Amino acid sequence: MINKVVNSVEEAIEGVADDMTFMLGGFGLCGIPENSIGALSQSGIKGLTCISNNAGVDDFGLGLLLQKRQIKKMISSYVGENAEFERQMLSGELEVELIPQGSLAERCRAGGAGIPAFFTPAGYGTEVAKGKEVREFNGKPHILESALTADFAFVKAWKGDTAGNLIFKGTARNFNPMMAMAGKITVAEVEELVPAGELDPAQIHTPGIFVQRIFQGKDYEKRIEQRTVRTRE
Amino acid sequence: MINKVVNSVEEAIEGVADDMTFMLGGFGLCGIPENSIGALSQSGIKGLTCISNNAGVDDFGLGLLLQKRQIKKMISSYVGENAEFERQMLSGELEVELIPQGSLAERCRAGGAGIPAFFTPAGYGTEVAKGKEVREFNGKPHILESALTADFAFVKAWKGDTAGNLIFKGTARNFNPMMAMAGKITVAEVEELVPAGELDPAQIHTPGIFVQRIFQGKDYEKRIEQRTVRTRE
Amino acid sequence: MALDKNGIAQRIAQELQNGFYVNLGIGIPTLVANYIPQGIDVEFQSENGVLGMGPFPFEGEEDSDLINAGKQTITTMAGAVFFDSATSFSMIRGQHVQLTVLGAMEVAQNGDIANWKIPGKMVKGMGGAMDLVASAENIIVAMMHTNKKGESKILKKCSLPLTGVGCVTKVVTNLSVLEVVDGSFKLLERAPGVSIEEIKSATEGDLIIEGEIPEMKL
Amino acid sequence: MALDKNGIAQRIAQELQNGFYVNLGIGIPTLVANYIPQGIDVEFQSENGVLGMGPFPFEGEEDSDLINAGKQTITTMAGAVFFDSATSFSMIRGQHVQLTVLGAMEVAQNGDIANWKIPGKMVKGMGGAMDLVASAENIIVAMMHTNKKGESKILKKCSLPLTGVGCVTKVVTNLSVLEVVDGSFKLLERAPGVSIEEIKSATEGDLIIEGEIPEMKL
Repeated sequence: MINKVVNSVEEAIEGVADDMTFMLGGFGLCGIPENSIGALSQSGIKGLTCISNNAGVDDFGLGLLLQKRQIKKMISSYVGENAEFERQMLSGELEVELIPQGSLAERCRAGGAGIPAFFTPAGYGTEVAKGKEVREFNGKPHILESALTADFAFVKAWKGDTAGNLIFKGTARNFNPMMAMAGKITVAEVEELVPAGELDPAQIHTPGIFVQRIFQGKDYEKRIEQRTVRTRE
Repeated sequence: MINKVVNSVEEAIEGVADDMTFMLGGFGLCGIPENSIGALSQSGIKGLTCISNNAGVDDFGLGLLLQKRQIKKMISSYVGENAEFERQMLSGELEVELIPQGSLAERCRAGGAGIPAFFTPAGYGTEVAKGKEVREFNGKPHILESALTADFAFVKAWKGDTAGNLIFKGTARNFNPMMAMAGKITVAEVEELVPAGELDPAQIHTPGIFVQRIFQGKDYEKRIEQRTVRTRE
Repeated sequence: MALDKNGIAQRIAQELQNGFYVNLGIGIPTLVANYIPQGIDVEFQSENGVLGMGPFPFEGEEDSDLINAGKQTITTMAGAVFFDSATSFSMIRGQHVQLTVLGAMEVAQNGDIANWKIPGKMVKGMGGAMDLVASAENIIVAMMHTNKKGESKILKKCSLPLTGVGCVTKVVTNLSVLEVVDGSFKLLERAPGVSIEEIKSATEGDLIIEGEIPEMKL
Repeated sequence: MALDKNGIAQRIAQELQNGFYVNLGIGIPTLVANYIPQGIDVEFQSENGVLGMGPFPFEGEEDSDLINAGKQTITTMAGAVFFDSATSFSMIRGQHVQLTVLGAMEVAQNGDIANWKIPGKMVKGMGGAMDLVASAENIIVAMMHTNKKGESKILKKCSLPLTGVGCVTKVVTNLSVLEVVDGSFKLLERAPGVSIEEIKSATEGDLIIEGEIPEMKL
């Protein structure tokens, strides 16, 4: 068994540097690598390009790196709910590239799977297609999209083992598995780290081969963005 | 919940016809849809194009359809261990298209995922690349491969529920999940059919949305092709 | 009388067919789930990674690891599945989802839709909308017929940046049900008590009005 | 004395580095797993869908749902994972597997490899070999230096249909260890007791022989 465990979040982010490209798992605030984001915020590195479906909220998630102006460019599909983000974007301090959510997911997977480019119908005829090759398949126009990779990918799982195998909970899976595939160095933080052999080999979502470093996270806030409930009758 | 259960293998294969294209899951004899193959053999339909990583052995798996000359064309990555196959191929009765295994898997996934074509390095510079577009990415030549779909996909799972959700066992997963995605009608046979709600939603390998019909299979032989063992010391 | 948001959702729910997998966008579309007709089994897909979405949780049972694409806490039904975003959009792009309902700022008579960007305003992003409209074969737009200034959102040509081209099949508004046919909006139904004249005056795009136009049955 | 198959496997095992994920082809490569050096942790990937492959099962413990790419019954180690074929080749194509060892019929001095087809004979197929050689950065070929007729398999140019172009990094044969460098085979090591002359006469491709060529240490 190849052991991927590192003993602290500081060790986990070793090697991060200014101007790098990062991928960060999560959808909204669900399944985001809270511990890694905290350490990146502490690290003070700057000029980052962050690939993440969303950009957090003002005081949580990627909002923490935005507050400190560590991010030069965001690549996302949806970036609402963040006033500081809006300010930086409108003032031109922050570069933003918006990508259809499905193309973002597939481009990350492609980056991890050694597929340099693929055709998708999403975005044809819109500004997303600008400068991209268009080709018809089965009578329908498609655009050529390229793979995405990152210097580091930061993902968050529910359980993980010492071999780097990951299991996600509920909808906290989202972008984490594809980003784990696409990181040159993938750092996984988990709510519960167990010895290799404890997880069922058939029930692993992200095989350890995609994970370079794994650590036991702590103090998870797991904030809820939209608390919607129904009343008991 | 959308109920996908059919009551027999005969009902499951309803609509199959001469000259159709089928996908069949399995790697070697591991994870093959034994019941469906049996019923297809009984059905007497002919002129089939079968997309399957392998072609079974003489008297089991796809060998049963080959024996009855029901297959016009095989699309596979490896077709050894089958004398009747060899005879039909060498005599020209059977058309054979060989595809690199990874490209076969990815082309099936692409077919199910609405990706009409993608670039891969596999096969560049070989006869597999003949007639295919070549393009360089990151200094490395790639070839353009297209998606595969099928009129019917036949897959075999370990457990399934009435909503069509599937769980595979061990290495019997192999091509089954991608082929389930790529079939216009996907027929899943399972060793154990349970009511929806009994399987953990986080532990399903193939979501029921990809499965149109599911049935409880029977009399599984699950033949072992290469019985390799070590002796106890 | 013009419909309210719930009325629009209720009318769209009549489009649900047995066995449909359905993706509901944020806003009015979400309300469709409250009006599933008797005897119709459908499953709701949320593109962040769940199939078989149920109602909101009871208070105190919210799970931060269980949300929909609108980031709202949800529950799941028996037979539900969780999956990653790539698999989710494989379902969408691969046309395994039979019906997509989403909101719009503008719809054009050639089926174009604009729903993600207003030049000069803060752009939040398209989320999964571009994938949904480019892929689905059956796209129903749920929206108000006119904007807050009273201007028609049912147009000859979209003025805003597009989300997708030639993709909308039906539009259900507070005033009418429209079908996109051969480059025009064919008026199928009127909201209860709404006259054809009212619809005409609220519609900038070309309308096809053939024969008796029935009122919606809600 | 020329090595036997086990000797070739044993020599290749010395190329294993700590933390390597390794794909072993059918035949001699499979034997490499028997010679993992002390203190080196590696995991074996089999392209049919398992990572963390273990030894063959004890008699009576064979599981028809647990095989390797050679269709042999296997076991798994702690930390093993099962996955589908698309994920498996994502690992391979995406260069997450650090070392591929496979057999060949011919290897050329430009790194080309032919191992799947002999014109006029029954063609069984390339299986996963084309994906493996096109993707991996570190490809070691394990084979006999000459064929049954005594003809060299280490060539200036492959005569058989190719499996991949310019991809082989090292060749370990019964006679030698060769590295593909700048369009030639650089002789790195001799099998114990095998002379440079023997290697020269068994090699059709261009050989680079610089300085003392050590014997392999097994």
